[in-house]
Amino acid sequence: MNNGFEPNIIGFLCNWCAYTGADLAGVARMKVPSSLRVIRVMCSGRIDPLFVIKAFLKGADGVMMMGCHPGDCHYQKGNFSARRRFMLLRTILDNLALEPERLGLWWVSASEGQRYSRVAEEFANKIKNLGPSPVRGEIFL
Amino acid sequence: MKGSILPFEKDLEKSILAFLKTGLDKECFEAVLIPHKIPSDDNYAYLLIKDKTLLQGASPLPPVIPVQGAKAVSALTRWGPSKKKILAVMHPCEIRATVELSKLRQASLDNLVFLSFDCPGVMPLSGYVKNPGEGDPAYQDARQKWESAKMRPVCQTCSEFGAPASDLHIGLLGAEEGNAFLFPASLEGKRIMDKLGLETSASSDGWEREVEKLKKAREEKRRGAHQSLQTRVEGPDKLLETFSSCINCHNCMRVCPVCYCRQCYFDSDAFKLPPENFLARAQKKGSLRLPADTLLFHLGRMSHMILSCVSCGTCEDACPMGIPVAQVFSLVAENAQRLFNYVPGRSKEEPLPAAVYREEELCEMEKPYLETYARTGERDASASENK
Amino acid sequence: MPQLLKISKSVDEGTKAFLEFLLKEKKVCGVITLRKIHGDQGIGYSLITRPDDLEEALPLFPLMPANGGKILSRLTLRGSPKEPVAAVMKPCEMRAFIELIKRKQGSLDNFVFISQTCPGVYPIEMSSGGDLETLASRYRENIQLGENIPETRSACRTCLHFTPPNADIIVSLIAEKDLDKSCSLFLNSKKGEALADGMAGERREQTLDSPELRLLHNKKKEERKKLFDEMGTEMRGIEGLIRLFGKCIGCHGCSYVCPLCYCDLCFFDSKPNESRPISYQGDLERKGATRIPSGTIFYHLGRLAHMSVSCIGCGMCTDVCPVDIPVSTIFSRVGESVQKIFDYRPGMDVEEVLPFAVYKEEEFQEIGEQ
Amino acid sequence: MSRDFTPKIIYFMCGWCGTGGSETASAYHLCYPENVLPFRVNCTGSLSSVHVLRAFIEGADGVIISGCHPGDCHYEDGNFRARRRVATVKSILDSLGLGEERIWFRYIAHGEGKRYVDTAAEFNDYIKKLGPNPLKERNDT
Repeated sequence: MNNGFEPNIIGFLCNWCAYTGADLAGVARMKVPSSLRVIRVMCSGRIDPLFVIKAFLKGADGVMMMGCHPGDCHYQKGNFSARRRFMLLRTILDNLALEPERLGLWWVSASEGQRYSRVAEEFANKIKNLGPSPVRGEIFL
Repeated sequence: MKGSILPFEKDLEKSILAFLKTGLDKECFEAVLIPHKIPSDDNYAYLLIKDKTLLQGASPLPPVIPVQGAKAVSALTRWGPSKKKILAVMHPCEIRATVELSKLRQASLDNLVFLSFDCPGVMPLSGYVKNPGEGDPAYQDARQKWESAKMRPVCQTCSEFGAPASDLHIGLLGAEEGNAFLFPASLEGKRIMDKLGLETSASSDGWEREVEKLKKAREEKRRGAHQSLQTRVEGPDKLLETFSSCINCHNCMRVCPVCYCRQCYFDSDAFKLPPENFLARAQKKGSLRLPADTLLFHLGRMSHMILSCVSCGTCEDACPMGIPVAQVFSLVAENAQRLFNYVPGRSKEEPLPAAVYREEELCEMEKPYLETYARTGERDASASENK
Repeated sequence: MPQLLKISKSVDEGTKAFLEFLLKEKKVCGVITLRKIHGDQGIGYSLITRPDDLEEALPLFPLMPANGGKILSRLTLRGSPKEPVAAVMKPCEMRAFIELIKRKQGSLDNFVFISQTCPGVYPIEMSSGGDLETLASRYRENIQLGENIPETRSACRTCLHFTPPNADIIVSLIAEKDLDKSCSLFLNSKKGEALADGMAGERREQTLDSPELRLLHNKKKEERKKLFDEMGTEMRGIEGLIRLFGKCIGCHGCSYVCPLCYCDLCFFDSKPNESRPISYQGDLERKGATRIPSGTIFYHLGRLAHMSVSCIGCGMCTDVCPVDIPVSTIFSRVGESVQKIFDYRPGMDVEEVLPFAVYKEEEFQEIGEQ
Repeated sequence: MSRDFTPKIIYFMCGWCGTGGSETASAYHLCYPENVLPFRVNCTGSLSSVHVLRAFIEGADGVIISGCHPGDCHYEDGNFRARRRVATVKSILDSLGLGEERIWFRYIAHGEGKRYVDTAAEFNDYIKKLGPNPLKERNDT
């Protein structure tokens, strides 16, 4: 199915919830795909759309954004902003037919190690099925 | 000067590419910076190429300069010299601008080798992208004849088409049918040629003669062009007429290889004025053009970079209004640079004129002090007259 | 229902007479309008304070040498004028200014706006070397027919907001039958009525809306759909993007003339965006070759992320592009869908908050929960 | 030229010498025309060419730049650099026929009050003879 393709996935994780959730998953020895590279941000609201665009243009096959559940943001409303930015990005990618399905947003709390492991695994499988990003080999960027 | 004959395999571009390929093979350099056609086939872009197979599609002699090569080198080395040895294939004016940028500390020449060629000029960009099918044969024609009204106006009068401060130079003028003349212009160039086993024994006399001849003709042409331009732009009235259609997009500044500032002074807070300022200026004259300070932008930009202006013509290419910016700058640059006997990009060692001075120069700048007007204890005559 | 003031002069002369009236009666201290710059050579905005200088004014000229919103922002960035100033702006310029005010780049105080039902403008390159008089007269003929004018900017031919929502005075142009003889000014606000107080002319109550305007709206809508569909087939995936934006020479002229790109120093011109040698080396190792300077696609995608939500579709960016990239079409197409998801109409109301300055807890609830 | 033309003259002077020259002049009660407006800069070497051009375009009929005598610069070489800069600006204006003769450069030492006043008066007369700067009335700059 995947003919040996190992994707490059970038995850932007909120320091307070998803990142701790990832920690928990690690401590509990849950399975997390090795293709996911995690970048810790202080809040999902800190994820500048440009970070995501840059990740894609540098050849990432998928990008995960993770933040606290609505209402649980450490900074009260960062994740609501993140949600709007996610919608913006998805609309732009969709409009340009740049495979918006390679971008995802999930709410993962600090105690949801299991959920973290599951969504990461699911997303990695989805990307594997999608195959490598067409941006990867482009030299005229 | 001695050099070697570079025989054509199929055509000139192919043989240059073959030369570059052997260079990569024999590790004379690790990557090549060279223009390459873009996928939409109507423009070129600089590529840094390591992979030999990708070199196949490169165009060492592109018909346009989309991005001034100096800007490409600056993007590459502004933050420090390249770790890999890079060979850059560029037009002479691009190499000269790169040298200027290195003096302005916006590019590093370390680990960089330049390959230049006798430049037949390039075509105006906006015309070319509209119809590349027409542009390509016109450019081939110009390469044969060394004279074409379809090239950029500043290219037609350029006399610096020969070897600039490069390391390797390909002479096309005076070469026999089916070959070109490759010679080392620096020790580094010689080293590369030695490593490639290219002899440097052929004489360059024929090339030098032709270059001299064309140079004379071009200088003559430039004098004529500048004279006729001067009649069109001299004086406030005609100058303002020339810049009357300027829409203040600052494209000329953005593409200028020498204008390296991230934020131009003319976009800075110094020009963000309270409304009273604009109103007062308008009231003084009856009306005020907006955006204001158009002439100040052009003259100010001139005063900032004119001594390093290589007259490449990129500014004119980028102007959406077709203002002959490059021609005006070329006229002013020639006079200003003559003042300091400075040719931008001529040598890597020559310092920028604004960075040095000689104590005994420019004595005529001071207005001689001859008359005395001062009187003590009473109001000055001319002052009271003004009352 | 707004009041209609009919002046029995041609529409250009009538508008000019009105501006002159404003200046002479000291109702405003200055007028910002298009004017001939240096005889017939160029057209540009000008701040006119002396009534005599209105002689050369061309308030309704079909050209946009710079987006007026940007000019007003330059003027009011450091405070608003002490006395009223009248600005003759096209609807998209007004909308741009309102977007800029939301970004705290200007102020509406002490401004009166005179706008028009806008039939569109010609691309700016048509003004250089072209004959301005013939350009204007050809335009006038087309307006009277109420048709979409060929040769105007594609952004204008597909513009759906050609009637200004919040101008104080609106000059009616579209489908006016006798532009040579009469000039119709709609006094659209209390401010506008106060301004016109004392101006000679016939007055009556009338709505701006007309079947002709609605017809034109539909025509433009059709053309918009066609243009966007065509663009949709071109902007497909990374290959499509490279085909569209690959020839970009990085002059960033589109951002410089964009009325919404107000930053002093654009992120894409700033230090953090400059690639370090190690970045180029990484790309070189991975792909065997890389574009220098890199970041062409990143610039355009990034600018889309920054301002597509406020894109008012004025078309300045396409006009200044030296390599003819249809920037404006791409931006307004993406902008339309982005604005739709946030239910945002840029430039309509100064009170409407920017989508990225607010959020609603109950929106997009399905996102993030799967 | 009409007699009642009062030129506007901008007098850029070095803070160490030219300004001193004006102080010396005032100590000796030496007068100079009041339409000569002095502007103090710390050193002529710090005077940007854009300021000179701005004065020139926005209403000055003439500009004088006065620095320390060669060799006397407080910063060693500011006046030499200024001289090169003035030469460049004058060359630009000359090439474009904008009247480079309206810009003067003269050295004035701290003690030379008389020279300071003479320069102002002489330049004032000179500009009066030349007439108004054609640029200052233009509304299309």
